[in-house]
Amino acid sequence: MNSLLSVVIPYWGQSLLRVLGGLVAVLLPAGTIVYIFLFKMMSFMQSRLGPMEAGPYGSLQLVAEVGKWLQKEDIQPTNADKPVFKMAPIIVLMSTFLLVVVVPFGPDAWFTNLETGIFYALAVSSISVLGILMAGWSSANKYSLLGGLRAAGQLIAYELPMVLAVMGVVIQAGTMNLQQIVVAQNAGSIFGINTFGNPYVITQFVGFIVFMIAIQAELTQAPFDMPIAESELVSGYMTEYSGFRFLIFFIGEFATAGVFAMIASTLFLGGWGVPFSWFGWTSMDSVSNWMNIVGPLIVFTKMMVLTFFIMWVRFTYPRFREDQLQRFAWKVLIPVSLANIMLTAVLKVVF
Amino acid sequence: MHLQKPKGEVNQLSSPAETATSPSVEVKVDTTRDAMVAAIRTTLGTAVVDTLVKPGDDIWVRVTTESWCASIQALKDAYAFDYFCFLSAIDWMPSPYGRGEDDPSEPAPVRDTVIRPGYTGGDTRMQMLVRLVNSVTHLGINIKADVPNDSFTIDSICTVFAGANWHEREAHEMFGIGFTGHPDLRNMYLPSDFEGYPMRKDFPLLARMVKPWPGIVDVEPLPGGADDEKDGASEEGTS
Amino acid sequence: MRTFKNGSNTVQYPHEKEAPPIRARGVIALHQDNCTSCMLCSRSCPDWCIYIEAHKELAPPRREGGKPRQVNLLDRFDIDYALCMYCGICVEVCPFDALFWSPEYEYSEPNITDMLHDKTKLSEWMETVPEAPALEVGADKKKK
Amino acid sequence: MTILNDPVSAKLGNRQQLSYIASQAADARLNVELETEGMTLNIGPQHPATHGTLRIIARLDGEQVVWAEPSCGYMHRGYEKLTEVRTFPQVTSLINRIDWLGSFANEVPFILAAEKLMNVEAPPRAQWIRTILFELSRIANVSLFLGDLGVQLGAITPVFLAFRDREYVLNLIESATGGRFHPNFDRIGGLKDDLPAGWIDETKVVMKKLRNFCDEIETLLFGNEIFQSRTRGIGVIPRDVALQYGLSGANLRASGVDWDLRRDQTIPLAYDKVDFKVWTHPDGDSFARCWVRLQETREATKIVDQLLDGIPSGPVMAKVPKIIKVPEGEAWVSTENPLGEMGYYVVSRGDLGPFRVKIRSASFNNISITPWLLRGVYVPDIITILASLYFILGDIDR
Repeated sequence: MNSLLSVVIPYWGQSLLRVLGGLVAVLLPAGTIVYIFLFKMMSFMQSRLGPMEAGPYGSLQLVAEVGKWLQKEDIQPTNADKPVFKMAPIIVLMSTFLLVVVVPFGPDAWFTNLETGIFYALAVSSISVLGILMAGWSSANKYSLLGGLRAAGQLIAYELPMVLAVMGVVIQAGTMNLQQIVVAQNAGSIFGINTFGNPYVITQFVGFIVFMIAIQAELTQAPFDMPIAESELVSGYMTEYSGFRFLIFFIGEFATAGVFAMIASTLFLGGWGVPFSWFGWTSMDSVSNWMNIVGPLIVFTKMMVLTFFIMWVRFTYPRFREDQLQRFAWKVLIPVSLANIMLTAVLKVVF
Repeated sequence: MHLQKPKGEVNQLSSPAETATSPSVEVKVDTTRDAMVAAIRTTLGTAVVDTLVKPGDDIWVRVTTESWCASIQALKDAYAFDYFCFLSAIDWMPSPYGRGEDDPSEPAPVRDTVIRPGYTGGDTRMQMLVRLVNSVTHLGINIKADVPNDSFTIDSICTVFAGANWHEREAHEMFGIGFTGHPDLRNMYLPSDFEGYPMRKDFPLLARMVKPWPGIVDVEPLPGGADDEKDGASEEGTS
Repeated sequence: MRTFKNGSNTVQYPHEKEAPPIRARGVIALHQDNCTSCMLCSRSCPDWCIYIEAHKELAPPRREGGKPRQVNLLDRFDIDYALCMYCGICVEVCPFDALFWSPEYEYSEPNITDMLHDKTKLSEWMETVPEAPALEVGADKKKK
Repeated sequence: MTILNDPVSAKLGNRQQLSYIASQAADARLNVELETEGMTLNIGPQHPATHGTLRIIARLDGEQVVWAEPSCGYMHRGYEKLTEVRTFPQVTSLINRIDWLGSFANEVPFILAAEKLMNVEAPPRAQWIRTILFELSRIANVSLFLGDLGVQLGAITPVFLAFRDREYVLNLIESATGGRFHPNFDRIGGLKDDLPAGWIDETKVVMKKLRNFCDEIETLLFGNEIFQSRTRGIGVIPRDVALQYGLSGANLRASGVDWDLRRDQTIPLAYDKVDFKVWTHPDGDSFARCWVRLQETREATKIVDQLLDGIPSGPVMAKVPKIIKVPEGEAWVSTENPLGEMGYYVVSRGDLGPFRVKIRSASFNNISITPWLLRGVYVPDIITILASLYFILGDIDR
């Protein structure tokens, strides 16, 4: 970040800039996703207009929504154990911010360039399970207990296929550092034709599908939204929350959707990079400086495309029953992703 | 009241004008239903007290209280009346309150308190009513039985038709009829500590007691002068 | 996705209003001078929500020299729309055609006591009463 | 519930059947070892899954229901007592509030019972219009079921489609009868009024819309395999249990009983002048019930089209005295309501109002089977089974 403006910023300045950048990188996509997909796209699919009153075309609806939640009273059920109850939403949101830290946005525009980037991301994403369990257990209400237990079962069951799907990418790229993965994708070529670089979505298509399904389950979205099944558990582990805490949960849900989509786009669609061959770059350092500005925009658009698919599936599919859900995870996704790893390993050796 | 309806002659309960003006069915003899009633009479024998067949319409059979469960079981097995339509009770005592539309200023009108049962007669105040239908030939039959006045209990047909469980619970809480052999006679609709049986005719309907009836004509007469005829002349002709 | 393109057909209530069909039973309108306070409507109302008080008066005779006619004049004719269930029995039973249906539906009130419309308010609804719609082609023309 | 020799589950296809048995056996073993004491969960009166206020007390063992019993009565309005203090015209305005989705369909059996007692027959045109409005209220009722089925299982979109298309039908009913939900259009001896001008071809247009709504729902909901896996083989009701509990309507036809009151009994409506197919399904599970209802809606649109073509002209009201006094006697009439068989046992003593009216509503019997049906079922399946039985609270509690 510091070489960006070629002016020396003291170290505390950098970390402040990074914090601001992190906030923007998480909240901005979350807000746009909520607005475009949840309000507008869903209502158009259901032949209605969606919120029109707030703002010219319903654009200020988001602000109205946040305002509403802020002034709502923050109730805590009497026999809920207070500390756990208060901490739960913060933990869920924390895992999202930790996740965004590792996503590269440009040749130099990254928060941290961890060597073991993807490994760290997967570890952090399982923290949200703890948050959800705490919420389910602490709100002393049978429904949220059921919701919390279901969520725990589901998230853990679907982390395995996610990890295995990512393994395929790691094997093909040869490194765990996200920056290198991006470079490998854009600089590489498929059997010599390098007009499109080598986005892993083509070679790792099976891994891509498994990863997207696992994300759908990780975010407890529609086909897998047993924990927040409206028709049975009212709203699962979030039932007892209201006011600001519910706002954190809500932002958490959509922010994680955005961040997971970002990670998926870096892993499979070539992250911030445009295929290098278009600009004649050969390697990492030959990428020109303006890419640091354009990079985040590219990541943003790719993220929107992937979120569009997630939301589309979310609005049309009924939900699984949780034993079918588990059966689908263990009996279908994991063997498929294992086979994918074997295949990539063999191909890696051959080529 | 007990004579079995002879062929072709309309039972005296419905006004004679009925056969004359009924366009669809003149005095048609309903062979299938009469044959069914004859067959039932043979199988159930003494249990059948009275039967009535309305041509092209329905069959009513009244059985004795003791043979209630046995006759329903027999009907289900012998004639495949396997569809349980509903079970209910009728309280034949005319209600002492009328429709709550009497003018308080005038003396309460006298109401008949004679208990006159409907089709196929009956001598007690409460009567059980079950309707079974044959799911293949779609022939329906209404079975009635008297509930003894003193004890208001009859045996339950839960064993014959599992569906009767809820109906009997409803009849119990609405009419106060006890069902021997019913698994759990809790209240269906009313709170468990509700005393009194609402559907009995002598249970007052408070909604009509609380508020005076706006339909009572209160047209003040002319202030003196030539009001010779009775005031409120336009009151008779209740709609 | 198919519904995505054919857009929405919800009506934005505060801006555009959807006109209810002519026969919609919105509110009951009273034609005051037709009413002879025979109380048939308040008798046959299932919810007991029509309250009528009237008094007798001498009206000028129809033909000159004739006996002055006795006529009931309405003092109070209220319909309590909080109780009313819009069944339409009163409109139908009125022998002097004093009550009519009008498809007006925007008369909600903040507190419930205002739902008791007195006879002046009921007469205001009169203008909103449409004339009877033409009947379907096969209908028998004679009025019942 | 023995699975193998049960004729119904033989049709499940042995792969599903084996997986069904395996899952049951696995859970049974699991329960034995854990011996966790159950948790009583009551799916309370205010709950999104119940169409109104029905409380289900369920004793759970983990996710599985050990014992479940619906307790109703939150919507009890005491109809049978009210009918005893009202005159006949007043009762019709009361009656169409029982099943408030298909409300015209409630009035018809009561009016027919009163007409049977008075031996009056409505003129042919009135019968035809009654049948058309009957089928329209069926479409309005069941189209909401199809949308609502999606919501119960989690798919959000179908319900908006259902409401959009249902609006057209409600507008039709309102323009003809004056009331969208409570038409109150039926009188003893005929109808209150005739159809407004242009109503017939307007209905034809709406029927076309309804038909492609049915196809849309068929592909969107019934087509996708998650829906099928959630509803096939769940809540299986064999034929004789259905008869014993007095189930009626689509629930009965889904268990293989070929019985439709519109075809199998002679009532003075115009059903005999229309040919329509009665759909049955051998399986008797939740999917069968939903599938039968979908076909019935499509069939109803065809019936309305045929009726609209052949409607006779003539008076709408028979010659009936202004103040109706029904002669003494008892009558039972039941018709094929959208929810099932709805019937009225009217006892009249010859004065202005009925002496006793027993209202036999379809949902009361349809729900009385749940204690037997919900044993050993998962929590989310309670909702699927209740959604597929399709009851309305007003119908149960009267």
